Amino acid sequence: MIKRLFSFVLLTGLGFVFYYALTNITASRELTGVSAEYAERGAAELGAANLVTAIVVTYRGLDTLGEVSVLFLAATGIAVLLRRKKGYVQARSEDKRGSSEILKTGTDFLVPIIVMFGVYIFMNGHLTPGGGFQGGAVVASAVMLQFLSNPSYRLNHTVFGFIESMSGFFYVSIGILGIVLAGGFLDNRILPLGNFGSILSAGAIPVIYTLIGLKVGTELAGILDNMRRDA
Amino acid sequence: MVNPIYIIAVLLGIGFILPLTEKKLSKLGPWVFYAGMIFTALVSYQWFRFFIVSGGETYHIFTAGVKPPLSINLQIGLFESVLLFVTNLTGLAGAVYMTKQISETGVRAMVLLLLLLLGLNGLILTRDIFNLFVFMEITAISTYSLIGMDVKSRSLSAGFKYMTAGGLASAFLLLGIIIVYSLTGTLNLDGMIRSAEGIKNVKLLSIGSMMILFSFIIEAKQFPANGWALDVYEGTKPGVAGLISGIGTTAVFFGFYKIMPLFTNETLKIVMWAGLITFFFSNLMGMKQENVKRMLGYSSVAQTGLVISVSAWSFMLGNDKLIFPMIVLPLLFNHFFTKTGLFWIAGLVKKDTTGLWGSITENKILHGIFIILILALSGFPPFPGFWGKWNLVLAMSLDSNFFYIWVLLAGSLFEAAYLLKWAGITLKKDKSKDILEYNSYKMLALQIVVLIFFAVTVYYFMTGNFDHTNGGLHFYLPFALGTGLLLLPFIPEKLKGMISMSVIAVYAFYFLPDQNGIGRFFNAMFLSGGFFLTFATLNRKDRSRSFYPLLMLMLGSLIALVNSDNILHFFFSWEIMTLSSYFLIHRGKGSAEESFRYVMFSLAGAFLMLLGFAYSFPNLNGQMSFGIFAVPGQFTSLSFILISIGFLVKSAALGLHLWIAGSYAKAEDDTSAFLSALLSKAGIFGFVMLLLAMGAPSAGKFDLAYILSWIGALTALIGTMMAIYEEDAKRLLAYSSMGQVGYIILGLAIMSGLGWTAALFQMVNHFLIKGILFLAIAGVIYRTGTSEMYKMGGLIKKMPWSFTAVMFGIIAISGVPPLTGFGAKWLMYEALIEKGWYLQTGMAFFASTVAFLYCFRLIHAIFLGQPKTEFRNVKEAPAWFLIPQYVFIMAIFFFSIFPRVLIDRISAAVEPFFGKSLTWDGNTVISSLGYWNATAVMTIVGVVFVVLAIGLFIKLPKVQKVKQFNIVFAAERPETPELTHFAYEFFRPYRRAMGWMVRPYATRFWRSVTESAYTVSDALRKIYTGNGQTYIFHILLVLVILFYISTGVK
Amino acid sequence: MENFWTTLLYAFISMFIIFNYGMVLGGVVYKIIARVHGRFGPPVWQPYINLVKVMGVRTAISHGIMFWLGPVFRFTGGIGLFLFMPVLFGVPWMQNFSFSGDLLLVIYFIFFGQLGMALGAAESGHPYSPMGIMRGLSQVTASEVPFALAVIALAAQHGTLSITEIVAAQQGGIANWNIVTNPVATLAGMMAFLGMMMHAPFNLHIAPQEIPIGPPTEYQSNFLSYMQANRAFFASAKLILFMNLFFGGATNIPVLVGKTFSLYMITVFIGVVNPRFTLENSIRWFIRIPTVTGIIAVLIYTF
Amino acid sequence: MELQQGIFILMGVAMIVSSIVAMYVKDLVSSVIAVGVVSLFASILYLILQAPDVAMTEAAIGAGLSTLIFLYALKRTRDTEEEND
Amino acid sequence: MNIIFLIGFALMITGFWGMLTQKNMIKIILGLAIVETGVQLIMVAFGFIEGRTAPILDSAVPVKKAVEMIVDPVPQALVLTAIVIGVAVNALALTFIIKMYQKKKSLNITEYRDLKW
Repeated sequence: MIKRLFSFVLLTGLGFVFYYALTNITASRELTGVSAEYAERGAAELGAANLVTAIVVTYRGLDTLGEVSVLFLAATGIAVLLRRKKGYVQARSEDKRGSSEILKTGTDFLVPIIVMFGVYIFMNGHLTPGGGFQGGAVVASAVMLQFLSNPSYRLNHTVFGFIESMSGFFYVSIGILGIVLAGGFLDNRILPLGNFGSILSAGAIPVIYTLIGLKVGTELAGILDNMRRDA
Repeated sequence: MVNPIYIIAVLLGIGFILPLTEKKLSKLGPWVFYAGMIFTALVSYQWFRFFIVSGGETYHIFTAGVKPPLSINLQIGLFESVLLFVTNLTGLAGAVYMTKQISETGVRAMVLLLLLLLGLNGLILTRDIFNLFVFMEITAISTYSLIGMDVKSRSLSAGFKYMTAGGLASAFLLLGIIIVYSLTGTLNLDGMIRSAEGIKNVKLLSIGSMMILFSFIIEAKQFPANGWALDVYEGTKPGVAGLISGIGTTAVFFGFYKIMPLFTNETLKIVMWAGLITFFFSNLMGMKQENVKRMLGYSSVAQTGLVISVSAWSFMLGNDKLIFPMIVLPLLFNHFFTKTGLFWIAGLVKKDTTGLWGSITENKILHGIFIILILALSGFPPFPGFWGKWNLVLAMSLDSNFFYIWVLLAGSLFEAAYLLKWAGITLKKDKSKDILEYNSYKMLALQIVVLIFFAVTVYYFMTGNFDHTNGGLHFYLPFALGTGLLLLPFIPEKLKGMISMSVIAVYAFYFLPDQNGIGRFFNAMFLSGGFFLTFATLNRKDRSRSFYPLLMLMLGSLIALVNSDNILHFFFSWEIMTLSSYFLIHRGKGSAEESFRYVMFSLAGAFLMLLGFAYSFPNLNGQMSFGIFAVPGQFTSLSFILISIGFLVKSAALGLHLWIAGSYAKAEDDTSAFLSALLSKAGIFGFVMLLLAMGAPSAGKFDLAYILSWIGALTALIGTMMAIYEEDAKRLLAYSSMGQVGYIILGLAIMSGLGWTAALFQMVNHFLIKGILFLAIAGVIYRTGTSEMYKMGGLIKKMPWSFTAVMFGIIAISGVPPLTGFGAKWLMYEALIEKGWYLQTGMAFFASTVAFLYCFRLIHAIFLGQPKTEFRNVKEAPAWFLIPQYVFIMAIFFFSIFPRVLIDRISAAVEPFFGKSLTWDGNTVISSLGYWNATAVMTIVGVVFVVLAIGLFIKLPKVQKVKQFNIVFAAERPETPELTHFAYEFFRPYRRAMGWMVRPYATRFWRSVTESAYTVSDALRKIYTGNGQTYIFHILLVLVILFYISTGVK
Repeated sequence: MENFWTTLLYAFISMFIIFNYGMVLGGVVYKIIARVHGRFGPPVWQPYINLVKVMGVRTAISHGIMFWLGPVFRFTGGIGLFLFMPVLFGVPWMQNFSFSGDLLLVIYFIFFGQLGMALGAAESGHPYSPMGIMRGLSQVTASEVPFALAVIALAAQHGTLSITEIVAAQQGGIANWNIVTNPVATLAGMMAFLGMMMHAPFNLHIAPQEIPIGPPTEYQSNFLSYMQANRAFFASAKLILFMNLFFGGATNIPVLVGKTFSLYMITVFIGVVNPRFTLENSIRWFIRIPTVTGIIAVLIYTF
Repeated sequence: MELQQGIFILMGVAMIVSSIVAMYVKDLVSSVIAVGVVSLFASILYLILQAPDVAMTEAAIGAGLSTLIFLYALKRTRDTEEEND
Repeated sequence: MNIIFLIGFALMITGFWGMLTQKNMIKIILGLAIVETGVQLIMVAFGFIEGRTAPILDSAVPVKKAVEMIVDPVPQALVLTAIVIGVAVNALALTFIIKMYQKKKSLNITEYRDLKW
């Protein structure tokens, strides 16, 4: 009880901090600083209609690369932590209830559609809301669906691993190409900017987002796989 | 030049691709991994060289082909390149260190390490605040994973606590970033800092920057929001813990450092004090630690706090460009390498408890590295930490921030306490076996780190403010001698001793003639004393490699001390001297506790001295010459007092004498002679320098010299009083030494020509006598194997030469004419009465009569009375001991007959400062009060003595010689001679009457001080309950406190 | 030091006088003590008889070189002490070798004989010897304190440590004596004097009843004769010292005899009417009343 | 505008209530779901705040994947089966 | 617009409350997730400008007039990153919890106090 009391007092104090902040926040009325410049130059410079994407993939591309690395790291960390000791024999639980036939069929039907949807999201990241991360998550949800419908479903690690590694590797390579061919690391203008608003525009942004989507999708799937495995 | 962005690209690329090698290409994986690591190290080396050697200009890297602030930019300058280089090299070493763990865990462990390195490199390079956040997360997540990698309950729970803390930190960082962004409209650090000044909404800005600050305070593990960090250090494998503490902390710190300009001076002030508080409290709590890794954790946290504190302060001053390389970097490097190294050593030892580290000595190299790292961490010269702290203290003093220095030095003292205690344990062999877990990879990694550390040390030593042209030689000499002898392990010990002696002789031959002034006496004393006392050590039979190096280090540092031109030289030599003597004392049997006490007292004294320097330093802009003490300033008397305390500790003045008996007694027997005859003069030399430079200022109504005189007189009396009750010969001599040095202090305090003559005469006298007595006792102990006096007796028949030496020694020390001791006393009393200090005179006189008691006891209990059965066959002490004794005796006789030789020279040295005080009429020296003709006294006494002796010889040609045991008690003979040797508790009645004088008030006082420090330490660390939730509470509490301090609202 | 040989000759003369004076004084004291105790007592020349007697003893044993040298040390101490003091003020042939040093030398030389004797006796191996020495030394350290303070007070008063000059300052009648000009210091000095003369109540260390066998019985023959002869010198020298310091010194032999005899009588009478102190008691006594007196004496000149 | 404010308040109350529910409901599954609901509401808010990208992300990752991961974790912390080390 | 900030801060406080009072480690992580949501909400709210549209340039938002018509895209980009990172960290934390549970069969954080002082 004393702990709650202390916590209450502490959070009251914290509440005052936040209240103080709140009273001093003034809603912004216009774009200032970099955001104004992004709005003015972004489209022309990078050719991406979705400014958020332009920022995420190119202007602040290093952040995004870092973000991907974070996810990758988390996946690696989870894999390391949940690794099985050598010689560990998995206790097969026989009585796991198999899913119904309908569910399986439904899943088989839905999975490609969901994957396609995910791919659509990241391919169109520079035009519409969404991008690699969202698309990747959608792709992962397809895998998730597989897991749900079929508890004994096993991920094809070779393929997933390969996609994961290669997409990451290409991502970095494109970044380096940016130095060689264009203005700097992760510069998207290694490819022609193309027609503003079309799918094949905005230089390397769609490529990068695709790679990110693949990478994120496989990583999230990997995380899910690791988490659920062998319960 | 390879663009540093490639470091990031390559690390990441390899990281991404490595998992592919898991199955099929498992042979390839490690190669790729190490290639990536080496690549980063090479690239950073290239930049490092570019900046250090060619002095290149800071280089900016723009990503995305767009200029910042639109895009993220990286920056590599001098500091970045240095940090990158050490980080990547240490990272490589870390990979080597963890070879076994990596191969067990597989390729994913490599990925974790690569990405950790990536995060750290990014933290150092980036100039964008959100990017900083991302790299911080990368660092954090890879660290979490590395912590959890061994899947032990302890590391998991530690990692979990870390993650909750990290989660909070990143939440607040995001909040801060977005607030600052909303105000400045940019995420670029430089842009933010530039536009922060013009922001109107100051309150919001302060909240934003406070949130950022707070999150870094958590990440940098500041007190008290750092309970999780300690658990992490304790619970993690040492390899990872070393990386976290070393490169992890460094990179986080640098990230913090980059953001600091964003903060207002008020905020920076908070950071500065928060860091210092961390330093202080972490070290305080560390004292109670027995777990090696947790202890290192406390130290690590403390050091980080200090570095952050100093950085914040540097930005407050607007002097960061200068302070960073001068103070921050040395402190940081010192922490970085030592902590990494020590954690990694901990990984080679199976035991986690400090007390069980005794047999680390099995591996000499490892042990050597360990000791060096501990010393470096404790801030001893010549390691970078010393330069950092020295510069910090002086710079702080220029800022008049003396309270800071107090806290800083107190914290440093705590740190030294637990570190040296630990080091002390390993210096003693104990029964624990097989505690080492030898692993060549780990050793290799450790050696890499230590080698870099040596390079850094040499760099700072060479550039560390030393005036190399003027007298610089003296400061290299001790190290040259010490290391030279250490590196000659294969030659016999005797040869090493002879080499040492010849070096001293050659040095004295070329060096002494050019000397003049008071320093010359000290030089002559240290050199001649060193020479002859070293001769005695040739008797050693054991093969201990460290003895002669340490001895030479100590002698060398004494010489360096005397020849120091400025306070830096002085303090540097002082510390080396303290350190080398500590190790020498520590070599003795059962000396762990005593030597620890010695070094703690000495260090505390040294720190106070440093404080004293600091108080005086601002008086003269930027110069470190002794002259600064001559310039009167606001704090003259305080400075004088503080510096005096440092010297008083070394002189074992009353109240600060606790260490003396134990350390003299427990040191090896031949070493004790060095300690008493030579080392005790270091404090005296300090007083000479201090009083010459400063005169005797007065504090308020009190004349400080007058107070000093009382300290001297009381020390003389109580030291002597304590000596008479000792059963142990060496303890007796130790207290005697204390008393005698008390006289010297008293003499110096008189501040007159006569007084100084007396003091210096007494000093030479004491040097000779204690040389004789300690060596004689060493010889006796060498033969009998005991230092308890009552266990001996009647040894005059077996050791007549030693007896004679002791007899002359005690006659000289007690001040009985005709030997030199009387000269010292005569000069002293004349000076005291001339000065009008009658009560002190009376006290000094009392002390000198009491001295008879222990003199008699010493010679009686050992040499006279009844011999013991077990010592019936002991032989005379070895000639190695006797020869120096008789050399000293000859010197005493020479000075007894011709004191003018000595007094004239002393007067000449003292005259420039105090004027002429003595006149001579032939051999009669005349003071304002009285006169003394030593030659006549000697002649008269000698003639009468010889005549009477001859008369007795003629009258009694045939004396019946009887055995010692031929005594009668009322016509009966007692059976065992043991019973008839009256020696134990010899002065019992005296104690009954006068014992109140030696009640251990000082001991009780210091014990209660120590105990309360430990109690506070223990109570304080209880806040780290181990409960992750408590830690969350602490973290949020810090936030709230920070907020209320920084805004100062309501 | 004008003429070395003259000085030497004078020294021998004064030594001869003082030796006989010391012996007779000893005899007189025996007599007086006996009379006080109601006995007839030995003849006044008994000390000479004793001396001749012990010199005639043939058997002498030695425990070793230090034992052998002990009496030599002791005797040297006694003679040396005497020789470093001026005996009669203004009488050239009674100045001895006082040019060698001042009051401090004299004070410190008192210890020479005691230390040497202590070493010799201790070598005898008899446990009572060190016990006696321990007592003697302990008491000396205590009694020296008031004495030293008194001397310091005198030095402060006269601005010199030279005995001759101190005596010179006291010439011209009782009013100039230090006992009048500096009564506190004199009081302290005289109390210390009681202890230094080693009569009751401060004579535990030579207590013959408790310690039947001590240095005096371990030493025979000429050893003992040296010690007895020394006693004459030593006692007289101390008396002369105190006379010089506090009682105006002496300009001729009758005054010398008168003053020293009176001084001696003081101790004797106090000793006769007092019981013996234990060691602790005497030490405590010395560091209380006499020391406080001495401190007062010194403080007078400090402020 | 009034309407928008009303929606905000409503959703805010809903979010806070469900987060409190998440903290206090005994059943961990419910609590995970409640947090998922918070995320879901948040994603709607993002949409209103003209942040469709964030809304999508929050919905897909914050509300969807994250909840699933929590549920898996819950499942695994209920197992009695133990790794033998 | 302050109402959004208020919601954000309230969520944070609720999250902290949970972190401070709930002993179950999963709930602590849930609390952290709520805190993160709150932070993200605040971040987005900072970029929001009353009456403007999403930063996507299409027919409705011509490039020339974008500056006057769209909300701030930067906070959105940042939140995007923050969400992903947050989930990654939570997933890792859950993994830790799983492993800890396997060792001690407890989710109670007070059980994991081997390391202290």
